[in-house]
Amino acid sequence: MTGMQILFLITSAVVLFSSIMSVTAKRMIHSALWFVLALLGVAVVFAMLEASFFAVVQVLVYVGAIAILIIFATMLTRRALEDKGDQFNRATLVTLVIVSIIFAGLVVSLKSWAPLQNLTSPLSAEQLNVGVLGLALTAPDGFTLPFEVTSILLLAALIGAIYVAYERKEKKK
Amino acid sequence: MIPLYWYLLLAALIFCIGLFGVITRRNSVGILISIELMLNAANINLLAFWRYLYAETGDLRGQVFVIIIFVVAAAEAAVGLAMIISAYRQKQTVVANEIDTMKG
Amino acid sequence: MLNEWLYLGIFLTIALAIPAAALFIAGLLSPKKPNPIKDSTYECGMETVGVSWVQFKVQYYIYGLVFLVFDVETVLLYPWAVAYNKVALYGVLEVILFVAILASGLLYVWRKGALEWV
Amino acid sequence: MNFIYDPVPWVINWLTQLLLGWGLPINLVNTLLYLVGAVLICLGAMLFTTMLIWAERKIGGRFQDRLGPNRVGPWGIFQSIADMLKIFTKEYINPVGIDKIPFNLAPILAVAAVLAIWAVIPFSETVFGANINVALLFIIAIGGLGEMAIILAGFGSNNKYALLGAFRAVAQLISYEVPMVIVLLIPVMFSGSMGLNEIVQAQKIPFIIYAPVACVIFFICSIAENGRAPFDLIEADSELVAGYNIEYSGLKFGMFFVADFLHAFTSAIVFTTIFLGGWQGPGVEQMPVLGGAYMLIKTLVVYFLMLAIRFTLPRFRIDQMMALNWKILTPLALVTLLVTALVDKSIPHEMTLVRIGALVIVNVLLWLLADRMITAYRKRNPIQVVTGKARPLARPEILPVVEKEAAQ
Repeated sequence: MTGMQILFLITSAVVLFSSIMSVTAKRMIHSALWFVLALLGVAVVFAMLEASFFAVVQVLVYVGAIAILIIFATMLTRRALEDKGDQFNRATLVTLVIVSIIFAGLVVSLKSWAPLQNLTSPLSAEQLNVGVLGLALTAPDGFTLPFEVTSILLLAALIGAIYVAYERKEKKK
Repeated sequence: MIPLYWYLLLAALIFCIGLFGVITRRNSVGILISIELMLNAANINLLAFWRYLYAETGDLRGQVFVIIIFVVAAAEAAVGLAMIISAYRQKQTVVANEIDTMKG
Repeated sequence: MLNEWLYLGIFLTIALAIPAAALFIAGLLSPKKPNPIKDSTYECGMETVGVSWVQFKVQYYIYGLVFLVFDVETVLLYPWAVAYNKVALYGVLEVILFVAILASGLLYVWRKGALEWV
Repeated sequence: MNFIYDPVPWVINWLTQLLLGWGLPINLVNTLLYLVGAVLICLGAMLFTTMLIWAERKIGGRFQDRLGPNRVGPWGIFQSIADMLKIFTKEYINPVGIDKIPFNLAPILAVAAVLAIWAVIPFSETVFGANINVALLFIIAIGGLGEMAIILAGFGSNNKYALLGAFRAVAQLISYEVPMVIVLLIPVMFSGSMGLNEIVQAQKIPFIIYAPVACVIFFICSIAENGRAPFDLIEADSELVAGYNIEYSGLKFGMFFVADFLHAFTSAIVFTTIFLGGWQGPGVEQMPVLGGAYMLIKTLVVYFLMLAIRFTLPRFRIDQMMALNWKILTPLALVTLLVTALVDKSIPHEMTLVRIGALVIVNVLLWLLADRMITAYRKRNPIQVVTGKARPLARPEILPVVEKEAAQ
């Protein structure tokens, strides 16, 4: 047991606990806050993988933007969320069984995958250089198309979401 | 050091928790949160595989994929929440089962 | 590299621990004499009406939305900015296209009047 | 290594040797030293805040033609310490219906989110904390935790005004994050790294000369992120009861206060590091300790500028503030980024003077263009001045004769 491993186990425990709480919490705002904790834990996992850029982006995008958006939406749909009554539908038990089976299947398939046994320590990536990623994203023979497509995706999301969510004043009257 | 399958196990667990939430939650915001958890699990997997298999070769596909997942997650949250707000405005509910106007 | 993150982790823990410790000490030092009037919700002396969960307007969500999109977009530009000295003119033009696509989104939101605080 | 020229690494070296001499493993020694450093910086920053509060009140008093604190000690210098002693013994009031954990977590998180920035700041060439390669993004990301603290405070308080204040605050903070994140791309472009050490090292000529427009945008945004006047809608006393921290009392309220003042100073430090060259200055190579002094002087100048703005400008209305952000700063930041990238790429790096000249000219042109456009817009849509009848005077006879005639 090295220090890294202990740290990893603690982080995973936090992530798992908070994600369980976030899918079971009764009040939606609590659910969102547990979700934030889970996201921070995942950011620590990214930092352990020495993917520092992604650890920071995780905090910036997920905690700083997506979680806040979710909390805003929770507030906007507040009246329906008096949180009385059941938070789960009738399929809870069945789903639990199904999910357990899927998890068991995943574990079995992991066990039976031979190359995995050799992968016990990460490759030595000196210090993940963000610039290499940037160069690859904009080089003509790199990932130019995905890069531009993401911008179109974001544009579509922006326009679509505004179109759906924004109410004109005339409509109100 | 940490073996790769620890990361994979963690990702699998988070994915299953998220899946459970997606199927059982009645509140549609809750469903969205669960989906985001599943996307996070996928991200852990991608980065772990990149780190253990490709970090030395300069192969960046894993990272590019993670970036795209970030963008997809953001877009999904934006549009999904906008639709929930819109549905709430018309039906005064966010329970997924009750938003069924699309049903023929 | 991991050493730096170790320092950062220690620093974050300490940064959380010191205010927590200060609050704890102050909690020991301070008097505790609660009474119902003191503990009631403060609304300038008025009686509290209704639950504290008031309905918010959609404008907050709109700002959050535009922020989310631009935040993600800019974060994607950071790797490019780090590699800026090495990219060719092609890379710069590509980023201009990237930004222009998103700026058209901002223009749409603006024209739609969704940026006004009403 | 000489003690006079560079004291901090000297002490660290000495301590390391001492601890190693006791037979401790090197990893443990490093961890211990990290711990000591973190505690020293955090405590130092928080105690420094008491001095900042005094300085701010004193300077604010001078700006507004008052004396400011002047009773406790010479020039009232111990006023904050007296205040601190008082606030430590104040009662915590836990209002009914609060959500215990978020309510108590919020003040801690608010301070921690500001303190965390100090972990990545290079104080001089040899004294720096975590030299991570994404420090710049880290600073912005940690600001997100501050927003989380505000949300926690707002919804934990079980008070509709707190919630409303929290949401207005978060709307402001996230909005001003957009132009800030965009203009921070420019220093990253010039230095080719997101690490603050590299950014400072690249600033033989400070980036404020390369990119003045970006610098101004960043300055405005960091004032807005602090929630200081003219962007102090977060605590607009006359509009919202007191913002998100209305239900807090005792040191829990004090923590928000500390976070606020510390945040102002911290953004002055960040501004200095990113745009004013941090510890760079004449003679730093020979004597690294000078770098710390330069850093402090620059930071204090920036901080004084922030105070001057705070104590002289009136508050924005929330719609004006949002319009300033989304309709002026964000488009301007995008255009500045693209133009800077294009101009800088088209001029070879060897021609330093030409490059700087071109960048400065482009920036000035951008500024003039933005100014022209705003003026033209204002001409087309003039500000509606709300006027009404003057209030009747209680004693009209005291009016000077001229005004009396005008009134009739």
